[in-house]
Amino acid sequence: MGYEVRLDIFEGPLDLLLHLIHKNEVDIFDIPIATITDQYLAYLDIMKALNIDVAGDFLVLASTLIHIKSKMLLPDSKEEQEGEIFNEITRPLLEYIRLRDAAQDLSDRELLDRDVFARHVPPYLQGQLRDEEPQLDVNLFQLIDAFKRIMEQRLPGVQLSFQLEKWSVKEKTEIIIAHLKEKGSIFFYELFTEDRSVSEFIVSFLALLELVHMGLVKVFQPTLESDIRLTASFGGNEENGNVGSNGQTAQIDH
Amino acid sequence: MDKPLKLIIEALLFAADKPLSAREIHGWLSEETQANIRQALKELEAGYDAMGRSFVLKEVAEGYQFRTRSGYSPYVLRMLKTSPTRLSRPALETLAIIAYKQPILRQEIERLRGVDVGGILKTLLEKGLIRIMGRKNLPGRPLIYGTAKRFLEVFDLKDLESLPKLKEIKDFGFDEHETGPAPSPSSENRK
Amino acid sequence: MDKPLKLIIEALLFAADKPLSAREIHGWLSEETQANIRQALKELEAGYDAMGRSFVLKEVAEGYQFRTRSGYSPYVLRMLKTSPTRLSRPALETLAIIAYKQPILRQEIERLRGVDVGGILKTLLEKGLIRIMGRKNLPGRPLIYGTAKRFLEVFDLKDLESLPKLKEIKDFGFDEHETGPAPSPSSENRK
Repeated sequence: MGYEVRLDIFEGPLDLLLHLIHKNEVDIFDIPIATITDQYLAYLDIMKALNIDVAGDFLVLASTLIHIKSKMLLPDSKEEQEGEIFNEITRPLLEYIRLRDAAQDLSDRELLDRDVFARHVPPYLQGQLRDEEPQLDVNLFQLIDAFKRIMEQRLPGVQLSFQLEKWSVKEKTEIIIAHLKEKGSIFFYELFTEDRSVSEFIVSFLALLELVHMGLVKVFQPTLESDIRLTASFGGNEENGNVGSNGQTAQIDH
Repeated sequence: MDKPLKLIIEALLFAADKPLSAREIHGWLSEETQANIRQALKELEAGYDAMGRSFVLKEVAEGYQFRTRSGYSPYVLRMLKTSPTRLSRPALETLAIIAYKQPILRQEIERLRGVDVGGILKTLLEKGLIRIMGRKNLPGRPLIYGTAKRFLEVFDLKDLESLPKLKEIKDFGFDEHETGPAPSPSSENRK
Repeated sequence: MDKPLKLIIEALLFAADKPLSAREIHGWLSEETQANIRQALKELEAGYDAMGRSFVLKEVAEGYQFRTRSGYSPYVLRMLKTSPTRLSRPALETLAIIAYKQPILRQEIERLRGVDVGGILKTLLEKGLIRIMGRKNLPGRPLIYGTAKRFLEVFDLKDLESLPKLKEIKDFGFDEHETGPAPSPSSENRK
């Protein structure tokens, strides 16, 4: 006798959805949304009950399912509903199956160091004369790792930049405003991508706080996982022309 | 050149630790034409295939490399005492997406797989299977991913074109770029 | 054992990175006697010698090893001379600092690494990975360093902008569920 509940752990929401579709022996082109939604949610409940972290990805699909299920109660045209099910559920599933199969095909090939083996550099050949414009055997990740190592060795704040420019909050606010004028909205971290030192980073941040405080910039986060977004709320693009640093920035000064 | 070209090339392939292309070989044997080198490679490939030894010359990653035949892997693995190259299923799926959809953004991979792939991208980058191709002109300038040459080597592919074709998603007016042989009616059972 | 002993041994010799003795081989093929293995090695040796290929199976001090015939060594050496070399860790770290912090002064690199980098800078300059961008208007007019075009080639980057930013690097590391060769923790309960 096994346990009554055998809990598969699924890689992601699409995996779980496929499992439910197979389990119910239904056609992927004719998914009984109400049933599948209930089972999907029940599964998430079990995961929660077992203290398994339900990743946000699962919840996104859950809300899509609930949304579709609830719409089916409305007197929308049947065609419209079917269209939505197809676009939101069936199509991503088909695409997923297709790529999952492709992954399987890849894995069925004669893989190096699993099924077949190449010669290793014979050491008796190595070291017999070298250089003369040798190529380099490094990859990007080794480089990144090296940089991370260096940065981790250093205490935050001790990082010195040879750039001698000192940034003022005023200059940074102007830069932020210019960015926003150009693009309308930017991501929070974009503010700092050009900062070369901790102090510059801090000045950028202070400038942002200042702008928010004065109501010139709105800050919001579209979803929990996404980065914070900044939008301009300073009257915008009509007066674009030469507002460069006089108009708003004059206010900022104080 | 006092040795037959075919055998010189064989010696190079034998002593190399990566696949060699006709172009690279030409770099070391500039007195020969690339056409001759290419011809010699083809002959070597066919010759080894016919010889029935435990290794063959294979065309892979836009070059040629001697490799053991797959039947011998249990013994070689015993000797090397390594576990065979293994990619987890999520890693393999992510890699497949990148291989077929490149150039591709992380965001797009995540949409297709339905889950976060940050850690997996790191693994694939570390294994040298994928590479960063550049940045997309979008907010945040996201990185663009594609497969690296090592991907071809590991997965026994001559080049990206020899990736097996994606299976069709039948019917339903899918606006996919792969349009293949006659779409059959709906609710297709895949394999 | 479903393959001829001789070919199994051949595959092992082919994939090994050092000479193999009959005793070692016996360790992996314990179902065979050492005498048989020794016999197979002798036959392989004679067979390759007679075949007149560019390489032979040679008995050296520690066992048997495939080696190219000496007549081919000029060609092999030509190839090896241009074979990839690795960068030492200090060199890689220095290069990483220059890549991410350029334009940068030697003094600043040394502050970050905590050691003298004169020799390393020279190596990196020689390898064409970094270049001198100019002189800083400071006492002593110190040199300013940056990466060279070859840096992009070696790391397969389209441009400097394609170097992942620190934030992106952190993103990669964030999701740790994909570290080892084993399937990721979240998936290991499957099957």
